[in-house]
Amino acid sequence: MDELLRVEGLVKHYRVRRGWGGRGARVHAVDGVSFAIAPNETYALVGESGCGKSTTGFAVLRLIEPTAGRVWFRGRNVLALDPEGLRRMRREMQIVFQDPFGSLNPRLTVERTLEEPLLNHERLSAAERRERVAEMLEVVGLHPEHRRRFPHEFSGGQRQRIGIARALMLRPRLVVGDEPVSALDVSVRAQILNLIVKLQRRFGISLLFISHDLAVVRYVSHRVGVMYLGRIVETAPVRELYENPLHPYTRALLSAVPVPDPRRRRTRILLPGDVPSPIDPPPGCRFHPRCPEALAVCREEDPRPRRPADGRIVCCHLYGGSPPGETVSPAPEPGASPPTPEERRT
Amino acid sequence: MPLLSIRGLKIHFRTPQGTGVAVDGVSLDVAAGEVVGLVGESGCGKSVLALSILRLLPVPPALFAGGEIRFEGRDLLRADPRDILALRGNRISMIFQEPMTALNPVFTIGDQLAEVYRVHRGQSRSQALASAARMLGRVGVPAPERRVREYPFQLSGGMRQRVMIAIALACRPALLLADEPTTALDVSIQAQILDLMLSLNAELHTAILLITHDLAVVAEVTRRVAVMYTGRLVEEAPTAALFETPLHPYTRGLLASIPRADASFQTESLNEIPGVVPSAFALPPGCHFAPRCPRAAEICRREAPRLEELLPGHRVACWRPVDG
Amino acid sequence: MRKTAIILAVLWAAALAVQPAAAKDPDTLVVVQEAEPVGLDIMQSSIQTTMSVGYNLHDTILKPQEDATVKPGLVEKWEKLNDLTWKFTLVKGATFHNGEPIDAAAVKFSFERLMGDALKSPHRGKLNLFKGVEVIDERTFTMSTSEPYAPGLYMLAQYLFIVPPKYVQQVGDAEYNLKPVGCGPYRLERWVKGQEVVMTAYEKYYGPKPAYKRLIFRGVPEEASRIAALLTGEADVVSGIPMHQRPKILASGKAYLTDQMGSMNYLGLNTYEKPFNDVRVRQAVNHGVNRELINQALFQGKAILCRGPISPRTFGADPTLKPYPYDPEKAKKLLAEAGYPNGFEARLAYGTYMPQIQEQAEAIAADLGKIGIRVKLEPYERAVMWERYKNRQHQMFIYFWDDAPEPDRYMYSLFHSKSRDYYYKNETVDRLLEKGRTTLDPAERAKVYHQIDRFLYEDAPWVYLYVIPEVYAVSNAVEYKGLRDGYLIMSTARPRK
Amino acid sequence: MLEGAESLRLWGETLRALGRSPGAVIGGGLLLAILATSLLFPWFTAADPLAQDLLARLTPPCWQEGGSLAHPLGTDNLGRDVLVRILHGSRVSLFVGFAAVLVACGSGILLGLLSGYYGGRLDSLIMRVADVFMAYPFMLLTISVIAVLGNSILNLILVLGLSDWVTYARTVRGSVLSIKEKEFVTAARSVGTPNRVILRRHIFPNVLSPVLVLGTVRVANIIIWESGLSFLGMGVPPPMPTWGRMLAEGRVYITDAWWLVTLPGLAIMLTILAINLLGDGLRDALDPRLRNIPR
Amino acid sequence: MARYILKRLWHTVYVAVGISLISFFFIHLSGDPVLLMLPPDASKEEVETLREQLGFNDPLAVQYLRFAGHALRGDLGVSLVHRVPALDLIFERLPASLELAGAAMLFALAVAVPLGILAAVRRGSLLDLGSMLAALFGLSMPHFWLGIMLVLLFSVHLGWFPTSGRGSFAQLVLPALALGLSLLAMFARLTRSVMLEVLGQDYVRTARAKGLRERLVIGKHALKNALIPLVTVAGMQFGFLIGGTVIIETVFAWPGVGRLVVQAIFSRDYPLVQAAVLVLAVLFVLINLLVDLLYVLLDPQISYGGGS
Repeated sequence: MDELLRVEGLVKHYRVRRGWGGRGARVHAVDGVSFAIAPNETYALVGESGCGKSTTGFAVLRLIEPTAGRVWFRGRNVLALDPEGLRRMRREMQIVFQDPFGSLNPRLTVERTLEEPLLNHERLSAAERRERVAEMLEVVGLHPEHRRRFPHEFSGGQRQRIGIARALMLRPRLVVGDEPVSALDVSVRAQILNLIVKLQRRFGISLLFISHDLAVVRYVSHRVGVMYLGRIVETAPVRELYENPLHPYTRALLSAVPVPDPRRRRTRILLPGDVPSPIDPPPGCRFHPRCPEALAVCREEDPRPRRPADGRIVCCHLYGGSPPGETVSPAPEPGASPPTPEERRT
Repeated sequence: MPLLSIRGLKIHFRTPQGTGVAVDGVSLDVAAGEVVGLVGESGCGKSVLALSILRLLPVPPALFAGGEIRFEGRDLLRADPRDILALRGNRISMIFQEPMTALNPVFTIGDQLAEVYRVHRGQSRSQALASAARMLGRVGVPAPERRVREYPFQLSGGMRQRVMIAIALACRPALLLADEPTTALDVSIQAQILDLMLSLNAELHTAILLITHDLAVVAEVTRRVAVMYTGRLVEEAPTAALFETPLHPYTRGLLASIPRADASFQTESLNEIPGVVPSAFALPPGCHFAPRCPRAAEICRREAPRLEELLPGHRVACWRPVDG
Repeated sequence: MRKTAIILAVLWAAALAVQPAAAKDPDTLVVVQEAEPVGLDIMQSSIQTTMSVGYNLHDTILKPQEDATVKPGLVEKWEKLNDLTWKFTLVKGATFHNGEPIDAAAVKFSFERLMGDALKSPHRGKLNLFKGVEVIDERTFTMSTSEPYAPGLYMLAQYLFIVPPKYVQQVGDAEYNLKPVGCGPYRLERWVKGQEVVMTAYEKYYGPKPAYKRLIFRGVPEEASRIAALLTGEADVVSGIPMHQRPKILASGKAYLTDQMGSMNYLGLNTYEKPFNDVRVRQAVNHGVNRELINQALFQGKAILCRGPISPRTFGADPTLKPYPYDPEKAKKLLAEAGYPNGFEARLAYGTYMPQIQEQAEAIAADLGKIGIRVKLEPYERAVMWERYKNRQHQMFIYFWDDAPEPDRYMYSLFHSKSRDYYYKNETVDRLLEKGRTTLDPAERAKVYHQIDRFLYEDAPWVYLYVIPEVYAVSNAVEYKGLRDGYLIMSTARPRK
Repeated sequence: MLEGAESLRLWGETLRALGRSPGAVIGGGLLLAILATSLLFPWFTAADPLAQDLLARLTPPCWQEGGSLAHPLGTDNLGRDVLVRILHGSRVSLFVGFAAVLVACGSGILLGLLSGYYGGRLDSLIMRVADVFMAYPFMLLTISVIAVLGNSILNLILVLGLSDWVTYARTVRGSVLSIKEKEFVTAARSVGTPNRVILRRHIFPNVLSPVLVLGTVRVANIIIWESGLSFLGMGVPPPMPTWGRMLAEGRVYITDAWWLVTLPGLAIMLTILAINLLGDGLRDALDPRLRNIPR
Repeated sequence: MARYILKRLWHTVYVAVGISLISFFFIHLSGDPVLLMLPPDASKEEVETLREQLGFNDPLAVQYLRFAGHALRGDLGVSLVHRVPALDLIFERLPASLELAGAAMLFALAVAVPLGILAAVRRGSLLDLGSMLAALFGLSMPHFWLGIMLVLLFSVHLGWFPTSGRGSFAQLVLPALALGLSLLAMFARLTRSVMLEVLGQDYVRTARAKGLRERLVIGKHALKNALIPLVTVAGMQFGFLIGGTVIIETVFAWPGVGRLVVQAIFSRDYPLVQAAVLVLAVLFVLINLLVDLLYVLLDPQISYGGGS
């Protein structure tokens, strides 16, 4: 089957110091995450803060070093690459950040920021570089004249366009979007979301889209993985997930998302309490202390991934179904054409 | 008589860069026990408006350039500072966006909550602490007797916001100003907090002015909504009406630009409002939204429209409103 | 904020309540020097401010005089047995402050302690011509030298302090340095480190009793503060008064000045190397410094211009010599003759620790500039100055010496090739210095020193500058005459009527 | 660093921000005036700061009785012109101040960058050395080092500079630690930029502001320290005048020639005032928190 | 907590070793005390004998190891000039240093903190401008100049305080003032800027929204947070003050450690310099440790183990 990226059993633990010279504690930020992304596919990781979704994204790019696991990108194990190999690999895997203010060096002009990837990876003349920068600025909807400006001379949305341009400068195959629109205002958010979708299609990019916003995820992605406390609890094609969520956590989450429609009064599933600390995750199913449908077994046993239906994986004792085999996730049939926007949003 | 009545409020900011307009002639009423939403994008002046009610804006650089704010008939802008002190946290309370930073990191929860009882109810230290624990229990903080001795950093974000709500509602205020109370919280926690606010509204009959950028939250919680853009009120209507038949092109554009998570909802593509919000120092003449408005006409660029009641209870400031 | 205000108010009230002790005890004499003593055993330090304190606690067997003679001290009479040996008789019934008797054995003990390795006394070298003390009986002893030694008695008077053997053996040298028991006019009451040394008059002192019951020494390094202490009445006697402050002190009507030992400043030249290996250059430099003007400008004309190396106030100075006249033309001519028609560059070193030395150095440098010697000033702190002496790195240097009454005390150590090297060696001078030391007849001896003075005047290894009388300021309430030799002997001070 | 017209524009903006602070304008103007005077005065007067006139020593300033226009600010203990000496002294004092700060800044920035960016053993090594320097009483360190090296201008600059690197290193390290976590640095890493380039291009320019502010204020401190060292006889060697040395030497005459202490003291004070005002303004101008206006 | 203190004590050890190395080599490189210990007319033989006796003819490394060996046994040697154990000398002087530094600090803080707070609260007012301008002047006055001026004014002219020395409270006032004034200026500026920062924090707004009186908002909510950076700087400055007040000690003949050490450096009193620098450095580290322990009182996040 055709996979661009495949992540197996990714683990990231780190140590924090508790208080004043106290003993270090181990944070289980990501605890055995597996998924795969096909070419041209948008895969979303969604979850609440602290669930490990961003850590997963960074670890895939080795912007933080994972503790364990394997990341295969086009058949090569990213985690085994030497620094030079990694540097070369970076051409093909890029990232767009959340913070439109923090992600641009305030002391570099747009041009300098955008030409940096080219300087690192391609031998081009200054004129060629300028050309490429101008081209890319147009692609993301900015004026080529803007290249001489500094970040603080742009609005948040424009900055995010620059961030996207930087990620696309090297024509990568995979882009990780780490909450790329969550810092933006409503009206601007729509602009950027549309841009992301447009560019993803135009350049044939695979997108790992990380977000806490279920509405946004629904709009951009083909498949969604729901994360809770360092684990993926449910994976499904976007439409099925929203229409028929299986995992109790997914269900609760979806019911809690406010909807801009005052007529629709739904029953909300209110989850009790807070997300437990990733320092001491609960035994058994990590969700069981808050789960309205928890069984006795949930307290004891960590549920293994099940496949209750084709293309769906859920980690919950409520569901039977075969455990997924070698393939962690289904991907579009080989040879399938890239999804059109209509497909995406149906 | 409404509980809170704002008339023609104008607030300017004096900075070295020049004078900026933060609030430009806003009029808004909140009735007793009512839940009203005030919506707008960042920088539209909604927080400034909320802060000005309690006179919490630093003056200078802020400057009250006109209008009045009446609370239970009293003009707050001209009231004696001592009277304002007596109102704050007592008749009018406020909660903020960041429960992390809104609580003082070096005092216990109990201390910060008890302060309200000591100041406004004249309770002794131990009485106040007991009241504090009771109130914490009421807002759903588990083990309140233990929590009163803890510090803010020992609590999760949701718990902190509950504490903030406890502080705000301790004296059963007539009005709660909630400035983006759930923006920093996760979805599931947001649901909890909104729920809590609504139930306390029902229980204590406290009116709520909910200030947020999130239309979905407004839709779920409020009865009436006011929409702000660059310091002006552009539309005000009962919530259902606003969402169903938005009259102002801005409101309409905004609504169309939100992706939705509800199962049955489908949209072809998100609407985009072109351009960016103008700076408070360089506002366009006429209608501030005109440069971005698909329906803008000559008059829009020349003259600012006034807020007028087009439908019953539905007011809009637009020369060319979208047809109902 | 109210709390802080209260604290402030209390602090302020306290500050005002504790008024300075202006009304001083009339029986107490307060002496303020530049530094507090580093120790109280006068044998363990050669620092002047330290020795000045020690002189009031300790006593020597003889009392040195301004004319380089001696008078009886603990020794009431002495006789010369031969050219090498004296016989001394101690006064009767004298005791140390702790009651130990002062006898010949104590003298012997003191001498041996001073000369022993354990003490590492800096004064050991002063008495190394003495072979030892022979005890004859309780009150009599003899001392002999290895060769005839003219300044012998004078050196004993200066450096042979008598200490109580029992006490010293009991407490050890380190403790003795903190709590000495001497036999001087004052006994130690207490030493509050860093603040003051308090002494009280010793009732059983064998000599004349001091007028003040109590004597306090303090150290105040900053000269403005020292003078302020004098003017406010906190101090009775103050040392280290710079020249330009003197008229001011007199004008205040609160104090007067008294001379003591002077500082004889000179400009040393490295005669081993070019250009100062040429006597014409050295003479040129002597002609090139306008000492008269410097004296007028910096010292209000109160300094005494030097003629030769021996202080004009010292026994043995040749009275027929005239100070080198200021003559830049002659200086230039001499330089040209020596092969430096365009002058040369030279380094001038001086110690930063010497009072007022920098302005003298700058003035001299300016003068020398006028005859074509371009001077680069090199201020060094004490240790570096000496390190460079040792390594022969100086070219010109300003140094000073006490114009002590006994010429051998400094002439031998400055000019004899066996002593520390001050960049000048001359066999004639060596021979004459040895002769000066061993000639016992004073008249003969004077002639020898005249010869030395004249020879060095001509050979000019130095530029002879001036003697700056070191002046102590004394409160008008006190009668005190500084002794030109020795240190601050406060037992001679009397209240002024 | 920054190249070309854009960087000028960025600094221009900072300057404009500075221009909005009256303190900075006064301070900057004063400092410029002082610097200009100290650089340009030889064009107007050839008077020798070392020329002595022993007979005219301690002449008071011209407005006082006994003063003359020949020496507008009077003469010192060797009859040298105080005005000329203050002018010459400005060069040495300012030079020592700025140069020492440059040395301290340079070494501090370098070590702070390395320490903060690479972390690990290098970091703990550098920070331990910093701890040692921090705990070493500053005055004693300078004195003992000058005792070894002797007191030339160069040594003084080195000593004052090198004993002060710790503050800069720590400040820079702190900034680097926070900037290292900024997304734009991660972004640079993600596009494969080598560490060396990240340090130079992304981190260095962004840690400069706090150091710049610190540095300006330190210039002032060093001018005072130099006077303190002169007080102990360890400052810039004579005869070249510095404000500090004039002050230290003049104190001997404090009761009879007030101008010897007061005038160079005033010069120091004015300069330090100017520098501090500028530093405060700079801090405000460079501090992004104060740039954003509240809404 | 215990672990932390242990760690900090280890920190003290390496600082001590580093300090002793630096001071040892610097002071030994710069010349030899023997010439200074003997009078200038001492002969060459005398000089050589003394040098041999004191062990200065051995290689530097040997001398250092000898020093370190003794130091490990708590013996820091005997002062060459004072001829008593160096540590004794230092501990005799230390109380004076602590007294002066403490008084200066107390004075500075007592005035500066209220002043800084007032200036911050009334930002831009005449009081703010005036006090900050005064603070700038305070910062630009060299210590010795200020010291001498104070003596001339308050002792000679007005006769309120003694000129110098230590013993009575009156004698403490002027040196503490001279030393404290620049500290005052610094603390006032610091307090002001820290307060400005704290006053902009959300929790201050919360406190106001609760209806607290301004005095409580500032005196309780703002101040306690502002104290944390203030305490850090105050602790560090106190550490600097103990060894760094040479000039004031000289002007006022204050018997502190600073002047003792400077004198010792000048006279190359190796053991005394070594011991003093070591003691001062260790003291500095310990004071900072104390400051860190003080945080426990101020910042609960530290005492309870934070970092959520």
